[in-house]
Amino acid sequence: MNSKRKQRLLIVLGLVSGFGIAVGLVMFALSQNINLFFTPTQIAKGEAPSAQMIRVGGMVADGTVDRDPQSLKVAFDVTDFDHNVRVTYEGILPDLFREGQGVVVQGRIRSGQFVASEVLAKHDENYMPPEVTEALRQSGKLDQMMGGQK
Amino acid sequence: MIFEPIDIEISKLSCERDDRLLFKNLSMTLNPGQILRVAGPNGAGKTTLLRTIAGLFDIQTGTIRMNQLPLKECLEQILYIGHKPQVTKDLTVLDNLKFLTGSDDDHLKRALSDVGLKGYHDSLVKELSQGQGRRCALARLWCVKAPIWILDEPYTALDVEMVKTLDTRITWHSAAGGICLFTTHQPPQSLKYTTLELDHVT
Amino acid sequence: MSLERRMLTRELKLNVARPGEIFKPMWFLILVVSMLPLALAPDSDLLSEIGSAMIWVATLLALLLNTEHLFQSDFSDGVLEQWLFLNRPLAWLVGLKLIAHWLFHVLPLILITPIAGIMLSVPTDVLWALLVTLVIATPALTCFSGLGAALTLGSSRSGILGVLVMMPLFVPIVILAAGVLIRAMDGSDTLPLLALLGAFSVVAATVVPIAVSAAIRLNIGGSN
Amino acid sequence: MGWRWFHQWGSPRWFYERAGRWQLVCGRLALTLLITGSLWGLAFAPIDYQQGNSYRIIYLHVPVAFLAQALYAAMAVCAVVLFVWKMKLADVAMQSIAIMGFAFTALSLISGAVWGKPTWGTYWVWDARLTSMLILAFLYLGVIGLRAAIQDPDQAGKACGILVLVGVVNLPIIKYSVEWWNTLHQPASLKLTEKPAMPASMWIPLLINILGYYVAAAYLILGSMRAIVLERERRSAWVRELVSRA
Amino acid sequence: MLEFQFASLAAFFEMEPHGVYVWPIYGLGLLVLGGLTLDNVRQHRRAVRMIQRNLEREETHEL
Repeated sequence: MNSKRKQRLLIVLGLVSGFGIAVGLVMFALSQNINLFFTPTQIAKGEAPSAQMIRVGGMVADGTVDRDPQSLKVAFDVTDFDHNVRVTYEGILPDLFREGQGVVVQGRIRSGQFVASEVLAKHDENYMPPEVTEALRQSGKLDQMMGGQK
Repeated sequence: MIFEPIDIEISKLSCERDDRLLFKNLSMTLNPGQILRVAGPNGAGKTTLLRTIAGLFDIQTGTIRMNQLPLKECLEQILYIGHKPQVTKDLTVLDNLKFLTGSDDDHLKRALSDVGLKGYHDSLVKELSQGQGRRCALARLWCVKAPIWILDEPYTALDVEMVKTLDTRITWHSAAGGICLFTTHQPPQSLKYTTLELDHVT
Repeated sequence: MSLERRMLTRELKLNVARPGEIFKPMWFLILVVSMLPLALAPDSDLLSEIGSAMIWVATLLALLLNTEHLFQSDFSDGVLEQWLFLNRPLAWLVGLKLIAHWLFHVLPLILITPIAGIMLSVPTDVLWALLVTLVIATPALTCFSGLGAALTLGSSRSGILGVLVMMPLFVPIVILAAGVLIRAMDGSDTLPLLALLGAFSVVAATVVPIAVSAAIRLNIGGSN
Repeated sequence: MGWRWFHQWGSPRWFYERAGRWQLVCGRLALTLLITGSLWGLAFAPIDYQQGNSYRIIYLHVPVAFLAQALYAAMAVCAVVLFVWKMKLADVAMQSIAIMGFAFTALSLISGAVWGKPTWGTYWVWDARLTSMLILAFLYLGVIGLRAAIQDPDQAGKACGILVLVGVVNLPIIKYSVEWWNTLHQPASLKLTEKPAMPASMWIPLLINILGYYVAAAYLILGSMRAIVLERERRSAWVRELVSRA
Repeated sequence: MLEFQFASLAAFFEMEPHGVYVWPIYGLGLLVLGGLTLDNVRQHRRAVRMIQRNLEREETHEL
């Protein structure tokens, strides 16, 4: 019947336009930075909005961790080996937090400093026996390896 | 009004429900003007057969065609009234029928007076008695243009007078070339029909 | 009168006849919101911080509460099976029913959230964000919970099960909505997230009615 | 010939008889692999430089987590087969996979939590992977609950099929949204496409255990499917004959 | 490659300092796999018994 075919056509049209609109909306959303995730380089270039909650990922730079002996305050640099961002944080750090460790910090930029409200230690997907780590460290390859993968 | 000629062709229809074979290799053709009573003991599969022909159950094996077309494409030619009330309690008689039939008010009021519900069009269905509710559901027979009627136990809860009225309506429908299938446990007196006996298939 | 108008008029009249169905979820929402400050200390800073999220969750629950029986009465009256004879694709009719449900049951719920917001001293701009997320996200929520309701139609002890079954599917919606609220509190750009939410609702509105119609057919085929 | 290999699956009897044999093979293979892999992982694999001995949980956690996700996909395939070819066996498979899937998801959640304690310092964080695993568990529970609520097995099967299919469309979205929301968990340790980022003495036992758990799941699913087939086909002649012979 | 990593069997069970985490998990895994296997066997046996009962009932009917 003719009306049946027309109905079917309308349904297909509806489905196609529905998906079309959805794809359009998703494309629009993805063209914006939804993640609000920045690298230290981006922050150094001033690309990150200030006073907004953002996330920064990188490595804890060696020899930059300052702990306040009286309180839980801690400050450290997060680096992507190009630029550093100074992060201050007050609270209990995760067990895996150490120098040379990958971290994601969440917080806001206040007067040039990053005030973190949360510090997440990223445990990487590498499993290694200690001897291997030691060998790598001695040859200086470890940092390269760790830096190489974000 | 005379219907376009329509026929239903059922071939090799079988149905199994809850591991029980209800009917097997059922084949028949329903011609314009035919009135068929499906009879059989409780649980013989009368309702199942009716609902299958109405397209409410999937066909397990076999085919049903209407005017050579598959059943699924001709559902709007069917008027089905089942066990359930078919009307919503919280709506008025008129609103219920308006939704199901799409007819205008005058037409519907005439149909209501035909089934003895004159003046009840503004009452909510929940205010009616059971028999009156049934009459309300059956009022659709007076205002719908579908050529195929499938009525599951249409006579339940009806008084003698209404039974007679319904018989007359079905006779007219058949005279106009329509097809009517129904089930009942009280064989109607004033209706000419053929009977299909469903027995337990063992 | 076209079938579509008939359908919507019927829904309207049904809702006029059963006003309780509309007010029950609203009452629930207000009750939850008034219990919250009693359970917490009435610290208005804390309240305004978590208030919008609480209202969102409470609205979600209230919505589930009234979608649970979306098709139940039509199904047991046998009106639902009459839809198959109406010369329209079942999915289209289901879509109309869902639209009507959204208009008559969900929209009123959204409209009273500002009252809840004032009770929890939610800041005005966050309140706006809350309203917008609810308007954009509820079509998807309605569709999914409608599917839950349709899947459990034939089960004698369905109750809240249909809704529970659908709960996991709400996760992306809740996360996105929460993201919008957090950003609104920061005063940052909420548009991209709203676009994602919108995409979700559009996809749900196109696909879910088809799944619902399959579920309804299934239950009509099984009821005996 | 041609499609016969496929249509055979339409016969519950064919399946029941063959599955018994397959089950035996799977059971033995699984036992061997699991014992080898677990012992190797627990006793002979070297200790990890950061996590110490606690990392040995991965020899259970990783395979089980893989399995939990793979089983949902398998369930979705079954749902498609059920709707396209109306194959009853697919429904039986869906029913047993739902239960096994839930068991493995729960096991991966618990083992993950216990692993998280020494590693992250907490049993539970609302992290992306953990959250999406939790939701996966809820999805499995939903399928199980829906089936339990509907009496007629055919109807229950179809309803579950719809739910599974809707779920499978949503699963990537759930995963994506949750990941965007909060990520702490490391990426997968073993990828098919890349060389593993751990020495052979660590990943070989892991691989053995992954295989072992897959075969074990096959063993369990076959076993449960056989029981369900027997129950559903209780009125058919071959089952009666089989039982009266026993 | 296949070298026992622990000084003694006791150290193996100790698994310093993570034995309390590792061993219960493996125990649980064993429990789950074993439990599911047993459940399958039980379910199968129950199905067989039910069918047998039905057959017996039918026989008494026919007599």
